[in-house]
Amino acid sequence: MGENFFISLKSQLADIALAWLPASWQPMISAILVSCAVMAFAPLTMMFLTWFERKAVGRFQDRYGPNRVGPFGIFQPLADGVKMAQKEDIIPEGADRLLHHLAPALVVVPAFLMFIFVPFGRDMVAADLDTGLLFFLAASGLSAPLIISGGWAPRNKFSVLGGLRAAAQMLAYAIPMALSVVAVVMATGSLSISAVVEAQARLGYWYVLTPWGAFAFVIFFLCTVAEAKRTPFDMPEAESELVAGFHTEYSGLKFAMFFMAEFTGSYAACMFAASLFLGGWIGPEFLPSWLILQVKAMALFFVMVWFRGTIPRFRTDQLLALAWKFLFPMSVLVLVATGAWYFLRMDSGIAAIIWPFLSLTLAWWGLSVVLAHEFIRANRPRRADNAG
Amino acid sequence: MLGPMAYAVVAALLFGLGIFGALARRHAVAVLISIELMLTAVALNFVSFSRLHPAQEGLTGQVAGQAFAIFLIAVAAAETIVALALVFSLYRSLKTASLDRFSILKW
Amino acid sequence: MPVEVAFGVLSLFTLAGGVIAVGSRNMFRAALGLMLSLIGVAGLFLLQNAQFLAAVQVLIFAGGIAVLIVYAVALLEKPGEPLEAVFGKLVPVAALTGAVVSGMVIAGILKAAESSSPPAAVPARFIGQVFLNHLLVPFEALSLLLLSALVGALLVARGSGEDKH
Amino acid sequence: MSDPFLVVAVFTVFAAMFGLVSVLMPKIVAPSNPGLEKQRTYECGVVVKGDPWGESKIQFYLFALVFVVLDVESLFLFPWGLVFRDAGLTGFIEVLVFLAILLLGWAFAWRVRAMEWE
Repeated sequence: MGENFFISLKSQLADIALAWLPASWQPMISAILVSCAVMAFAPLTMMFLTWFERKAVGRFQDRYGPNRVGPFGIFQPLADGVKMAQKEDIIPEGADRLLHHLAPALVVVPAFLMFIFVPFGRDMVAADLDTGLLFFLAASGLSAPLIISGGWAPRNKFSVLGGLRAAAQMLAYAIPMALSVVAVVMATGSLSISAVVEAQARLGYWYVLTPWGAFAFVIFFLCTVAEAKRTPFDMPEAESELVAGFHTEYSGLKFAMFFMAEFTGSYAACMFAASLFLGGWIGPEFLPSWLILQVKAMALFFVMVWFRGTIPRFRTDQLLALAWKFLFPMSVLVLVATGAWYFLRMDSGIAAIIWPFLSLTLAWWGLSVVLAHEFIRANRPRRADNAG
Repeated sequence: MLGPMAYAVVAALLFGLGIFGALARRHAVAVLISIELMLTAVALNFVSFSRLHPAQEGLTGQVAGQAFAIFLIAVAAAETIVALALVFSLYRSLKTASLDRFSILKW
Repeated sequence: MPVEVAFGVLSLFTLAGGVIAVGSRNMFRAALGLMLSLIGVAGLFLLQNAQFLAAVQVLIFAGGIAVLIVYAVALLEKPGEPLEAVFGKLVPVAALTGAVVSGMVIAGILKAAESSSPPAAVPARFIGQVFLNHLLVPFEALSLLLLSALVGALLVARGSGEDKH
Repeated sequence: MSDPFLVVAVFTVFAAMFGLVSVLMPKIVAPSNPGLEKQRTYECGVVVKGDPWGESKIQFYLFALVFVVLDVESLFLFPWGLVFRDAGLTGFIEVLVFLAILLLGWAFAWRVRAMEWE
């Protein structure tokens, strides 16, 4: 299982296929092999992550988590999948039947697409586009309309509201996410994700270790948690008021598709964050590069699970206030700080680290105070609001 | 390799569809949707026709075509938000989104 | 060969999405048809190697404007609108105009000499340079336009602030 | 190395097929006995009243509106970010002006309470 295991496996498989087919098929075969590999990776990761999350949250809550199917319950996701597939497909009357089928089927497409832009290891990026960064953001932006349609199709009040809320939340967090990526683009001078990783290898430090990078990373990571609608940002599917949000009326595998989109999307975002700020596949020489990226991404995913085990859910108004009134101005300030960092040639010296870091920290606390003030103001009793 | 003209044909068809929708539909949002189709067709034309010139630095050829398409998309965004706000405003007073009813300025 | 297949599929998506957008009685489906069409056009941009523009198209048009329209539909849609409300009285005129315009354009295109220059990739860097060196004034003017559109739209959409229906 | 566009195309087809097969599979494997009570929309057991496909809050539109404007402006920063080190200090100041205009719009949206959840 060395560094080049997957690359040589792919070329061997391609050689076998080319023995049967004309040589002009070479690009096609290569594309199919890469696609198959990523297609296998995504659902398998999702299965592992569901098991990991249930096990970890179980430990946080002083339980065992799944422990019946297989050693440590590792085959629990398989059993769940078989159960899901046998569930009756219930479409409520008055629903848009076509959309009820299409929305869960297509919601996995953008979530899976995010994987092919991320470099899994050295020379291991499925689609090495010059503008991969933007395509990643585009793929994550495309899931908002699909989730609105998923909520709209069953003609249920809870799911319509859940879908609209989910989209409002995803839109709100997309802006600071894009702006924190701009900071990385400024530092690298390229929109290709592999170029970002290679630039960090060349510089010898990860972007998260620079003052602007630390803040951009925190903003970016919070935004990915919110984009994936995970706790503490899971208001669109809050059980206590919206039943299950946009997937209330979906049963069996349709529900599993929404779930899969959420998990694969958040893991792809973890891999993306690890590539942008944590050096991607750069790491100790004795480990294969693809393993290093997975370790970093799993660590980030563990932080997401940690959030879920620790932090209570935000209220919708707090959640949107956090995006619009805190993360957005903060990300603009990070952009300005990044520009200043490069123009004032502050690459060297300990003072060059401390001053930007201190001023950004000051801005962070200042904005926090403003946000806290907003929260307190929102808690004052006002005239009764209509729900929604 | 397909030349720019194949793309221009698709753009022309899309533009024709947009014109039909903008003139024929009654729902204000449907008319707006048709206008978006027309704008996209124009953006597609910008990109396809700019391929007749080589890509190089500066405001020429393909770069100019794409830069204009980006401006077009941004202006389309500005147009949409204002138009939809007007539709909401009218809907609030007239309780309908049908363009035939928006005739209170006629007399 | 794959380029021709991709072109065929993408233009099919684009035009089918356009037909749904223009013709569907169900406004929500019309908005989704628009989205399909916009993504198809983004694919056509990608086929012509305009990567940055394709990403912008997906992010702003399909991810922003189409979502805006979907929200508008969710705010305005009333189920069971009568059939005669879908198309106005102008249908024949509209069909004629649309056919004539696209027919004229296509006739013009077919008469023009086909040049077969392969699509060259335009690096996003070139676009940035053009924005900063040549299109600086339009660039800033555009941000003012967006600002005024934001202000106007917010004031108009909120109304007097008393009746948020 | 393989052609990235081809990978995107093939992978999109694969992913869509994966989704469609998964959604249509219950048609074959799962039982299906629709019933009047079962097909009713879920409203926590209360009799269904009103139609969700109707007027919802204008607040959702206001969020989307602010989003579109800020999204367009943030996308304009990407090409600038690519070239900003060659563009020098003047380019940086130009973008600071751009950012200031952006923040002006943002502050206005805050002022008219377009970013509140009420």
